[in-house]
This record gives sequence, structure tokens and C-alpha cells, in this order.
Amino acid sequence: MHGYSAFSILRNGLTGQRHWRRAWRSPDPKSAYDVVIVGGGGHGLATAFYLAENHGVRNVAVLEKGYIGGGNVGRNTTIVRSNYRLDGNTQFYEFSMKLWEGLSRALNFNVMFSQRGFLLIANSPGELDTFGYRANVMKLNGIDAELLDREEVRRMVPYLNFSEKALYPVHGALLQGRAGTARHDAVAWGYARAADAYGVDIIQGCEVTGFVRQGERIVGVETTRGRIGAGKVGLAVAGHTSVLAQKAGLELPIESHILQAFVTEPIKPLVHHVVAYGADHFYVSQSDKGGLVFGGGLDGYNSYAQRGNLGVVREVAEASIAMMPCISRLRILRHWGGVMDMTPDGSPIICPTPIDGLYLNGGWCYGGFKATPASGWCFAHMLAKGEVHPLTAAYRLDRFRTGRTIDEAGAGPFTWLQ
Amino acid sequence: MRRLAIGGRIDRSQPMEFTFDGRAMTGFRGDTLASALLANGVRLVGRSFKYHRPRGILSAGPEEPNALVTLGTGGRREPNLTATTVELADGLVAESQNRWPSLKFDAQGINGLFAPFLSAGFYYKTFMGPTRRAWMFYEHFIRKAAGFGRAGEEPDPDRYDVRHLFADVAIVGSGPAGLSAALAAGEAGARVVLIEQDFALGGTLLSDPQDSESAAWLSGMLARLAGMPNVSLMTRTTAFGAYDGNVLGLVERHGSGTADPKEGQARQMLLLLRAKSIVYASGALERPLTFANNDRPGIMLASAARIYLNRFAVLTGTRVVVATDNDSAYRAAFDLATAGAEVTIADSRAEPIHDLREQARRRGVAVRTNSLIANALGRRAVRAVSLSEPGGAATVRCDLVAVSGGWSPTVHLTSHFGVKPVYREDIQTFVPGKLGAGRFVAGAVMGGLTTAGAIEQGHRAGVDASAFCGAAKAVQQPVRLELTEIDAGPDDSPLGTSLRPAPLAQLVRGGYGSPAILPELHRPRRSGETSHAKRTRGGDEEGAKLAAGKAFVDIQMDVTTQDIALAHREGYESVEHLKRYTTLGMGTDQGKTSNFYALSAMAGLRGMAVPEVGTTTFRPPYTPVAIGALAGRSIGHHYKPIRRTPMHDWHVANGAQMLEGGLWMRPWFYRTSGRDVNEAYVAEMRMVRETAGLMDISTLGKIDVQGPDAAEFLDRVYANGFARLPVGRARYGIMLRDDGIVFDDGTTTRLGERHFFMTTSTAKAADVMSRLEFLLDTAWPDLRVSVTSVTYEWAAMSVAGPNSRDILAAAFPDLDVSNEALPHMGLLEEQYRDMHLRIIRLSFSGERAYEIYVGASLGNEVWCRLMEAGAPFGLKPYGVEALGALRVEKGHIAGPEIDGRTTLDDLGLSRMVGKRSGYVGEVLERREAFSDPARPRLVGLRCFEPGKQLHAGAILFRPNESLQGHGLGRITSVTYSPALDAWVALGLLAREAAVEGAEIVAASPIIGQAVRARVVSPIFLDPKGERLRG
Amino acid sequence: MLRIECPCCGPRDHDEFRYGGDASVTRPAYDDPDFEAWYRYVFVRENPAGLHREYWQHVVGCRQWLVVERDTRSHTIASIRFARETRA
Amino acid sequence: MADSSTMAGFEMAADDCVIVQFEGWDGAMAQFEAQLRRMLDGPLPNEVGETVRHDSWVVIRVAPRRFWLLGDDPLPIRDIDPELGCTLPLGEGRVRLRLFGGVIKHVLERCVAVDWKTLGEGRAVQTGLHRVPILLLRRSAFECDLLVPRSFSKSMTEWIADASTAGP
Repeated sequence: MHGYSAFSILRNGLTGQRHWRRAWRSPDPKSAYDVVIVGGGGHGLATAFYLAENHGVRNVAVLEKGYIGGGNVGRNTTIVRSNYRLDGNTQFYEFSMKLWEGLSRALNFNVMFSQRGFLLIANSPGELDTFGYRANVMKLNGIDAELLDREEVRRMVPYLNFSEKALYPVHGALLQGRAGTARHDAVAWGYARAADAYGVDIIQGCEVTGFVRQGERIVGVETTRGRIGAGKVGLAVAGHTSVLAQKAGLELPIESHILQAFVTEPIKPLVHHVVAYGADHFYVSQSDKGGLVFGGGLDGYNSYAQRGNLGVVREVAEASIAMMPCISRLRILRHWGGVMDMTPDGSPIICPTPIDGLYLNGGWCYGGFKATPASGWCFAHMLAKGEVHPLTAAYRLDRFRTGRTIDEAGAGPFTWLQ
Repeated sequence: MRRLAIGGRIDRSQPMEFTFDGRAMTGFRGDTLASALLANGVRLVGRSFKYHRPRGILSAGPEEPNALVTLGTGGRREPNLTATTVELADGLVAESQNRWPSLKFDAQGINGLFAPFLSAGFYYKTFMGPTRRAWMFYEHFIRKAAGFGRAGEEPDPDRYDVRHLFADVAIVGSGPAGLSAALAAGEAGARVVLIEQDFALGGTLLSDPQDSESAAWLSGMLARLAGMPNVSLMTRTTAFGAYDGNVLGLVERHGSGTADPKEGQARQMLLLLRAKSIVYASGALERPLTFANNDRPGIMLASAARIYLNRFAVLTGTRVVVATDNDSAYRAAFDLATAGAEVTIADSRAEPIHDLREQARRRGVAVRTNSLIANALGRRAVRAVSLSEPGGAATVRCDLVAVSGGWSPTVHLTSHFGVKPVYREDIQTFVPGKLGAGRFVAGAVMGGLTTAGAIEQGHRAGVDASAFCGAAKAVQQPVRLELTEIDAGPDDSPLGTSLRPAPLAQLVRGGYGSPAILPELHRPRRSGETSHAKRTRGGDEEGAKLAAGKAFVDIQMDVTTQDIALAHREGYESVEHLKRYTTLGMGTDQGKTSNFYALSAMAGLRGMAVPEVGTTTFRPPYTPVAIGALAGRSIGHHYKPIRRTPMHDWHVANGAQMLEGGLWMRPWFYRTSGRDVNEAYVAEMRMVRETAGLMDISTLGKIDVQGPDAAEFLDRVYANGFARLPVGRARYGIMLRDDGIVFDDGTTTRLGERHFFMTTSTAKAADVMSRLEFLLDTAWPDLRVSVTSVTYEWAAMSVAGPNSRDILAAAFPDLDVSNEALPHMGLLEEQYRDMHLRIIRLSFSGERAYEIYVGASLGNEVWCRLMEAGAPFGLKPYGVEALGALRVEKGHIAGPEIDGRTTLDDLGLSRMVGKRSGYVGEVLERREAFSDPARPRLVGLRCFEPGKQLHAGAILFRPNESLQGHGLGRITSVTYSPALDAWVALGLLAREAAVEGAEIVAASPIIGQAVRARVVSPIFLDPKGERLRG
Repeated sequence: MLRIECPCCGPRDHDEFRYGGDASVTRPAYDDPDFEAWYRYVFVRENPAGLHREYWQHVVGCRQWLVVERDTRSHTIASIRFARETRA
Repeated sequence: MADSSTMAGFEMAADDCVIVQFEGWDGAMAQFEAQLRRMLDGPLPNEVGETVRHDSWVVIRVAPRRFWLLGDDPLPIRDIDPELGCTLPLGEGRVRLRLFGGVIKHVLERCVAVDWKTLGEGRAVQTGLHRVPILLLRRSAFECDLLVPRSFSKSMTEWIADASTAGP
């Protein structure tokens, strides 16, 4: 891999930027690979990278029907945190956080992981209690956490609504200082470039239309660019998992829903941290370019249309002003929707499937972006070794049958309420 | 640059004073801020995003990339407004942005020196060391440099509003097509709403001279439309988004400075227009040209120069070069010449399509054909241009460069429903894709029509759209506009030939002008090359010399041709990669003037046809929308509607500290009980245990259940049985979800054989109600049961404590409330004087207690009656904090335990169910994990360390176990128990560890504490229930 | 903003309704002890990218539960009926 | 509750009213409606949103099997045959807001997504006002009643009063 560094910037700056090479090749598909990963999003590309880097498995293809990073890795609000309370989630997301902390250097690609701190605002005494529970779990699992009182919150984020009359007053907050944001596109590109350097074939414009079976076993995929053989097939197509799984005859407890995101015009620095509210759906951060990036809840009905409805736009606007009154005069530049794989407990599924040769990575709900490194790491482990990585042991498909669900929200089997 | 003495659509009798960067200036009513600045000779209006290059006004509309200003101060501060769309108002205060210390001298202009290193995506390649957190250090400076204007940090003092509107036909755009559509639809009898973002109607017609035929046509049409009661014309209104269900999101801005928030008027109004059909007549936007230093102040779209001249009476230059690749710009050239400017046309083609040379000659306009603009000279204002011509380079002095690179239809709104625009090779532009039923297009948005054509198209769309809505009255022929050749200029349309072949060669030439920068730039794959294009390639070397300097594609985001080439070289080839990698199209203008060029340039580089590279996705809003406008009225105390119980005012008047829960306001504690919540709740607990307390429980969900099959129904929805509940008795009931997890609990009382009264928790009231209806409508429609929410029908209060019966007797002396007449779980329903009372003897606190229900209108009266009668018995009110503590002492579960993850068995309630079957959730309750010995179940915990306190959220461990991981469970609810003088808690603890008497450690590392406690029965007080019976 | 035409109240914004999820799954009889049937009813979803039968309740209106057939890609609504009628 | 506020061209008054709900069982609607017609001595509205006036009572069909009787005086509740349906008083839970004035259309546009122009006089609409369920009954060209939940009534009246200050 031709390295990125201050030196290479300097050299190219003086030579008309002529010496940069393609970040990843654009190869034609080979007839077969040891591992075929379907889905050139963050998770698929990360999986390919860790297959090569951790396990020496380099005869790998990532098939992407459009362009890499075109799905949720490029549509989210870029928040990275590990403040989960339930066994299974806590360790997994913290492992991911640790990978994030070294990611730019591991990939030689600046993913701009910025640990500006994540503040979860408590709007009632009861909520502060549950945040206390979360904070305790975090501490006991070696994760940084602080519980702040109202005045401490005010000192950190004075632009929030501290009125006594507010419907949802600020009672305190849960702070994770190591949490923050990353440049979402860069994650896909960085993994792609690093995987490519190991010889992984990243094949864009290649849609999987079916699976090739030999007896009960899946031995390849049919694509718009022909049949491609595979020792193992890994699905990493969150948002569209059901559609592909159906082609393989796999039934899943997943529904697709839209989560919208919003960005304002670029302004000079105003919001340093990531701030989220518990009482109503609202979370906000400011991108390096200057736009406030924020979001709310799901649109609330099954959808594969990558666009959101106006009702949620209004609700998010209302919540945003209630929490942060000075936002009123800022203007929304763009809003868009991502298609989420929602599961009946709000947690992901990473496991071998009942179909031999087919492995599943999906059901990310809206936790997918922050999970990207750990997801790739663990999925690669599974594909390389044929066994479940201990950190994803809880993310089994059969947990809905056994009752070992991991339901952080406690919303139950209503995917649109998760 | 100067204002002309006559002409234009400004009102010279109404001068308006304004300031720009502190400098006082005067404009007129009818000006935009941009036109007024130009009239005052201001060319330099801003600094660019990355290189801080000086910038001037490029356009006359919402596509403006450069002229961003901040208006207002304090809470009214509003950054990033396009001066080209700001209606001038008296007293307006505008500031330029992104410069320090001043616009003329910007220190960060030094960035330009580092430009060679600041290419697209450079930050992905560096700032990664030396330490892991190094990025945080660099980022600090990058963030400070980024952004445009500064936002205010104070709340916005202005008001916003929302209105719900309905129409048959919504028409977007008031140009010739839109007006014609409105007239036709209006005549057909449809309810029509015509939406125009500008403060004046007319669209492109406004750029014609006021004494022209088109101006006469416009005023004629407006007069006719004004006389139609079924047509409403909305100006200053932007259709920012088209949403499913044919709902258009519109924002109406108030006119210049007239909104007065004190009078209740809104600064901006969100209009939600539900239209049966939509006509898109949104026109087209002119594309600039790409050449070296094409961002210099004084370089302006040809159409804009014409608008400033004809609409605002501002002559923006006296020596003008019109650089074009199409006929439409000739019109600007002719009008500028007529106004007295010295005009040279540099036409990149061998010949204009229409016979325009003679017209040019007559007006004294010089036409140079095969003439490519290569460079602009001058820094804060353009001084001259270099032209690349067959005979060599030429330099032409000028103070205005009017450019035209063809036109892009404004397809944005048509694609919001997910309909991708389609590329038309013949006219080399994107036009709307196949729209759904009831959606029509007319005019330039379809891809280049003459004015006459637009009128014809609009007329047809108006007729079709009305017919779609069932409005089909006879419609007259369209009002035609026949423009004579000479007045109309090159064509009879202001769009002229713009959308016909030619632009692409020019677009690509943007790169040819600077071959050193773009060596591998190729033309897009097209059938049949024109000789012209071949010729221009020959001029490459010379072009290189001419074109020293950056050629901007996205002028706002400082994305150059070089950046596009770099993105291509590095493999960021799909249009989305290109945009994201270079930030092209990511600015406040969303790339309205740059997207098309970028796309065709990438197509050229890849040797593909344009559509193969992709189309950009247009997302709402079309232009930025204030968040305040989207929230409308729903701010402050209107953020959400608040629910108040009938006794609300009493609570507030009597010292209650209120707490919101599920939009209800409930007394948290009473300040009369203690200084703070901790002191108050203990006092209130003592009072209930020792004398009596009164609590407002009106917020409980209440559901009336009636019908022949009501008992059977309840038997199915509750896990425990209700069929055999005797009339006049109440029972605690618990419901599961289908997956076997506990859903909610409450009590249900049998009022009659076929009539029940159910209560639910406050939090789950709506969910339970809806679920019951779901089961009846979808699963068991054969059951004859009626369920109706009566939550707000009844006021409800609970009088609890040893003295509660005496108080009840004193308040209602004629009622028999003896233990025999009203035993524990008994019902007394009586008409007591004018009051219909429903008294149910139920206890949550563990004390003898009565729930008194009465019609909501009498709630306060009965409350006061009880307070009065109870005073001698020590009765005082108590709040939810005390209630929550009392129930912990009694081991009653509530929200913290029913958290959506616990089963009946987890909560120690499986005995209630016994061997019943056929209830909701029964089957999946048998899932194997639910009997796992490691699964936590409800326990009581009692702290035995003197002076120490248990905390909610503490994690439970065995003694000597290392404190890490997730432990064996957690504390869910905690309270100090005055009765036991100890801290007690409810918790969920692994079954294998949940042995009464066992010692446990409750760890709260967040406060640095680990407390020892003992596992006990969750019922801390009166386990036999003697206090509540008898 | 979807517009859902309630069979008895007329066309309304979708936020007048409560979503109820997949209506193509069959709820077992209340006393059906078949674990597999309940598991499938509660958890297994076809989740089609295309026509989806789903429940909506007109909560601020007539409170009837409806079965709506809607395309999850375009949000085009093909049919709307009372849930009670669809069981016949 | 009796509150009255006057705005320019718009008035709002709040009062209590009597509402009695009648609901018939699926499968017994014909007999149920026959009994209800006999009881009221007159016709019933055929479709949801339609209303019929009987003396001082307005009968509104609020759902396919549900009717509301709306009036000012206590209705001598007459029980319906339990094999056919059931009845329930609901007036305590709702406050009736009487709105009238020349600008009523502009006020309502800021409150509910209801097309006032096409809403016939005597028609009833159940919809949401700031997401709260309400029933709007159009009385005449410039008059309507809103039945709003009592618990939300203060929020609702404040919202409407605020909307009425905005002008057309």
C-alpha cells in the first residue's frame, strides 16, 4: 500500500497531485473465492480487512450492488459510543470503541475519530436512576463513565434549555468522554483501501441475484456479473438482509425501517460534544465542516424507500428547539433516510445460519455504525475459523426462540418501537 | 456598475436604508439585498470556504453559491442567507461571513498559498499521528476554520406558525408555464394553489424589460388570476419538499420586515399542503462556465446580469464579455448593449444556431466565435479575460463577465418521491423521470421550451391536473404570447436554445482550458463528435499557458476541476463518491450550479455516458428551511400538550412540586412536607403509615369493558383469571405481551355480570387500550365486547392510612363504608347526592386504602371534601415519590421492575396464574431461557451497614466476588423505610443467588460505593396484609 | 407524510394512526399451545420490498384497526379495509 | 368550566355537555340500530361523520358500530338490550369548546388538518389537534364545536387562543 502521510501530502502538493494511486482497484470478479462477502458497506469491508489482516485469508471478494459505502455507513449521524448496559452489548461495543481508537493508524486512513464526549441528558429523576445503572455497568466493565448533575451539565453545554419551566428539565447527564464521532464515509473507504492492499477484490456494481447450492450447502452466488464460487458466503447487507436471506430460503425476525438524519448549514463551532436526550428523540453533534448533524426516532412503518416522512421532520424540529432553543434560526440543509434492519429486541444478529456455508451479519437496528470495527473483526473470525467469536456469542439468531434476547429498550417484539 | 434612472420593477418612491458590514446604503422597495448591493457598487461580498478567495454575486436566485450574509443580531442572528433571495427591508443589517478581520483583507486568504496541499480529501491522508488522539488536536483548528456564518446562542424571539392547507391542484412556479397552468386549472373549476418562492410573480418573465410584450402578458395573466376565487397565488413561498401522499412542504416568509411577533404574527409559516395533484413548473437554472479563476467578483450568470438590468435597473458592468456556448446568453448581451454597455460575445461555437450575428451587429455587439474563455484576470474584481481562439490568445478588458453554460431543469422537487431524473442525450441534461399518477410537469423543467411552448405545456398540465381531481369545466384556449423576433432576441424564449446540443463540449472544455491540471480528462462517450470539439483539443498547449489558476466547479465549497480529476485518479468515481470525497455539492446551495458539470466531467474522465456515472439524488429541502419554521407553534409551553388532572390547580396552590410523566403533570412531593424531595417523601410515608394521606391517581389508565363476552375477554388478556371474579369485587391483574414478557399490571373491578372497570399504569394506558382493541378487531372479532378509554372521564384519588375509613365516613356521612359493606377489594358504587361515586377498596401502599372515582368535573370538589373531612384525622396529600417508596416497602412491582424484560416468574408472580392456559403470552412464556438459574428474579434487599445507603442502579455481587462485569443482578428501586429505619430495596438477582438471608454486595462504582445488604422477602412490611384488611 | 384513507373517516395524515406491523402473519387461536406457531407469529417476518399487508389503527379517529396494503418501496397504497372485514 | 375569551373576529367559549355512547355488537347491528331508532324516535346517521339532530340531541356516528348522543341536559339513560349492544356516558371526560367568528377558518387551519371549505355543515370529524384526539362538529358557516379531552383542555384552549391571534 502506498502510504498516506504528511510527507506524501507534501510531495504530491509540489507535483500537482499526480502521484496518488487508486484507493482501491476495480477488478473483474474471479470465478471463485475462499470467502465472498455480500455487501460493500462498513461491515462487509471491515470483515474483508480483518479476514486478511487477522487471519491471512486474502482470497476474498466483497460484492456491492451499487458503490461502496452507499448504504447506512454513509447515512448515519456518525456517533460512536459504548454506553450499553446489557450483558453481551457492553463488552462488544467497548471492544469496538477500542478498535476505533486505533483505527486511523491501523488503516493508514484518517477516519477522523473524534472523542469529544457523549452526553446523555436525564430529564427526570427516574431517568437519572437508570443512567446510574448504566454508568455502574460501564465502570464495572472498564468503560469510562461519569454521572453529572445539572450544574455540571450547564457548564459543559450552556446552550441547552435549562429553564425551570421546561417540560423536560435537565436533571443531569451520563457522560462518556471517550465517545464521539467519526467521518462516516472515511470508514468505508479506509477499510476498502486497506483490504484492497491485501489483495481483497472489491467489486462494485455487482448485485447478488441468487445463491448457488450444492446439496444443502451454499457454494457461491449468482450475480449481475455472473456466477461467483465461494467457500463461504457472508451476508453484511443490513437494511436489506431480508431480501437477500429470502433468496437463500432463510427466514428472519427482521423488518426494515427508516431512520432519518438531518444536517444544517455549516456554521462556526457551536456544539462541541455529542448531546442526546432521553425524554424525546433528539441527538445532535457538529461535523468538522460545521453543519449540525442530528436525528430522531424511526419513521415507524416498514420501508425500503431511502427517504423519510415530514411528520418525523417536524417532531425532530420540535424536540430540537425544546432542548436547544438557539437552534431555531438555523436551517436544515438536507434530510435523508437510511433503511435499518430492525430486530425484535433491538440487537444485532451475527451467527452461522441453518444453511451450510452461509453466515449472517445483520439486524444492526441503529447501532450499526459504531459497531463497524468489532462487527468486522468478529465476523471475520467466524468466517475464518468457522466458530463464533466470544464477543458475539449473544447475537445468535435462535435467541428469539430460546428467549435469550438482549432488549436494551425493553420494547419487545415490535421492531418499529425498538 | 450603477442604478439606471428609469425602468425595472423597483419602487423609487420607497427608498430603504440598510447597512452592509457597517456601511450605510440605500436601495428601493422591490430590491433584493443583492440588487441593492450591486446598485451601490459592491462587488466583493464574501470569502470562499477553504481558500478564502474574494467572491462576488454570481446569480440572482436561490442557487447563489457566493453571496452569503448574516442578518440580524442576538437571538435574531441568522447566518448563511443568500443575498440574492433576501428581500430588501428598511433598517436591514447585513454582514459578510467567513473573513477576519475584514472582507477586503482576510487573514485566512493565506490558505490560498497552501492550496497545492489542500486538495480534495487531503485530510484523510494525514493528521493521524504522532499519538492516537492526535486528530483531536488538529481537528480543533480545522473546526474553527470551517463553517460559514456564526449562529446566535440565544433563543429565537420570533414566532413561527403552521397551517394545514388543501387543494386540488398545486402548481410550483409562476413562470409562463405555471401561470398558464393556473389559469387553465382555475377555469376548469379546480381549487388551485400557485406557489412562488420570489416576492414577485412571473418567474423568468420578470427578467424581460418592463415595456416588453411579455411584461404585458404577465400583468394580463395576473389580473385574470386575481379575479378567480378558486385560485390562490402565494408569493414568498418555497415548496421545499414533496412528500408521500402528495403533501407539499411549503415555507412562507413574511414580507420585508413587517412581521411583528408581539402582534402574534409569524416570521415564517410552515404550510402543509395536501394536494390531489401537482404541476411542477419549476423552470431551469443557468449553469456557469468552468475556466481559470471563474470565481472572481464580476463574473455572473448571463441570466442574472439580465435580471439585474431589467428587473432591478442595475447595470452590472459597462464593459462586458458574454461568454457562452448557447444562444440564450445573446439576449443578455443585447439588453446590456441597449442599456449602454460595451459588449463582446465570446461564443465557443462556430456559429450561433439562430441567425443572431445581424442582430448583434445592429446593436453594436461584437461577436467572437470559436472563442473559449480561458482565464479571468483581476483579484477582487475582474479586469479582463483571456480568450482562446483559433488565431491565438486574446485578452479583452472588461468589468463584467456574463457566462452561460446552458441550463439545468429544476428537477429537484420531482425527484423527492424517489423518482430519479432521466438523462436526455439530445439536449444533454436531466429531466424529470416518470412521475406517479396526478403529477405533471410543464415548461423549462421538461427540458427547454420556448415561452410559447411553456404556455402551451402549462395549459395542458393545468387541464390534465384538474381532470385528475374531477374538475372538468370547459377551459378556454391558452392566452398566447407571440413575441416578435427583434424584441425576443435569439429565440422567443428566455431559455432559447440553451438546452439543445452544445453545452457538453463547452463543459468539458472547462478542463481543456487547463490541460496541465487535467491531463487525463476525456470527453464523455457520445455518438458523433463535432468538429468543434476536435478543434478545441488542438488548443490545449496554448490553453495551459492561458489558464493559470484554479477553475472552480463548486464555487462555494472551493472544489476545482483538479479536485475532480484527483477523485477520479484515486477511484472515487461514482457520483456519490465524488461528492463525498471532494465535498462537491455539499454547501448551502447543494450544488445547484455545480452538480451537472461535475457529473459530465466525471463521465468524460471515465469515458462513459453521463447517466452511467449516476444521477445525484435530490433530497429535501430544495432550499434550506429554518428549524423554527418546521416546529411552528410547537415550542415553549406548546411544545407538547400537557395533561392536567381535575385537581391540578389545587396541587399547585398547595405547594406541590410537579413532575411530568407521560405528558401528565403529577405531584412529585409537597413542599409543605419537607424542604426537598428526600425530606418530603419520608414525611409523607410516615403520614400514610401513621394517619392518612390523599393522593391524586387520576392519571391511571381507565378502560370500560362491557359485553356478553367481557369476562371471557379479560380471562384471555390477563394472565390471571377473571371469569370467576364476583360482581362487586376487584382483582389485581397482570398482562403479558405475546412474547411472554410482562406488559402491564393494574386492577379490574367487576361492576356487573357483563361490565368491568379496568385500570392500567399511567405509562402504559394508551398501549394497553390499543392492544385490547387490536385483539378484538384482528384476533377475536367474535367476542361481543366493547372497550372504551375512560381515563379522562374519571377523577381518581386514593385515601390511604389507618384513618382512611374514618375520613371516608366523615366525608360521606350517609355511606356505609364499614368493613362488612366495603371489604378489602370490594366495590361501592353509589349516587351520592349529585355525585356518582365509585369507591374501590384497593391498596398499593399496604395500608387500608380506598380509591375514589368520581366524574372529572367533580374531582376537585370531592378532593376538597376529603381534605376537609380528613383534616382532624391528620390527612395530608402525598406525591408520587412517597407512593413509589411505600410500594417498595410492600414489595409491589412498578415501572422499574416491569421493564419490558421480566417475566411473571422473574417477578415472583407465577403463583397468581397457576395452571391456567389460554391467556396472551402463555406459550412463549415457556421459552427455555426463562427458567435459567442465572436469570434474575425479584428479591428484597436490606442494608445492614450502619450509616450506609442503598442506591438504585447498584450492581449485585456475592461477597468476596471481584467487582466486575455484570454481576448477578441489580437494584431496581430503593427507599429509606421510616418504619424499619433502614434502607430497603427491590432488586433483580440471579435465582441461584436469591436465597433469603444471603449476604450480597451492592456496588455503585459511579459514586465509589459498595454496600453490604441481605437478601430478604420483597415484602418488608406487614407480610400477612393485616394493615389493609379489617 | 403518508395519507391513509380510513374506510369510514376519509383520507388522513398517517400520524393520526398507530402502526401495528405485519398483517400477513396469522395469530394462532388464543388457546393454541403450538410453540412453533406462536414463535412464527411473533417473530418471523417476510419483510417484503414490495407490497406489504400491515395493520394501522385510526387512533385519533374511529379507533378501528385497518389492514393496509402498501408498497414498502414507493409507499403507494393498494388497498385499505377494516381489519374485521379481512377476516371474513 | 365556563371560560370565554374574545379575539378579533373570533370567540371561544368552553362548557360541559352530555355525551352518551351507544355501541352495537358486530353481527347484531341491524337490530341494534332498529332499537336505537325506536328509542330516539327518528333516523340514525348512516355513515361515520354524519350527524342527525333529534330535538336537543345530536346523534353522531363516530365509528362503524358506535354512536354518540350529544346534548346539554342529562339523557335519561335507557339501556340497550345487552344482547344487541351497550351504552356508556362520556360527557365528564370532555369539554366542549364553542368556536365562532369570521376568521374561524384561519384559526382552524392552525389547529387541525381538516378542510373546512369542503366540510359540510352538520358534519363531524374526529381528528388530532396537536396530536390530541378531538371531535370537530361544524355547526354553521362560521361556527363549530370541538370536543376535547378534559385533561388536555387547558392546553387545547391555550393553543387555539394563540392561533386566533395570528390573523389570517
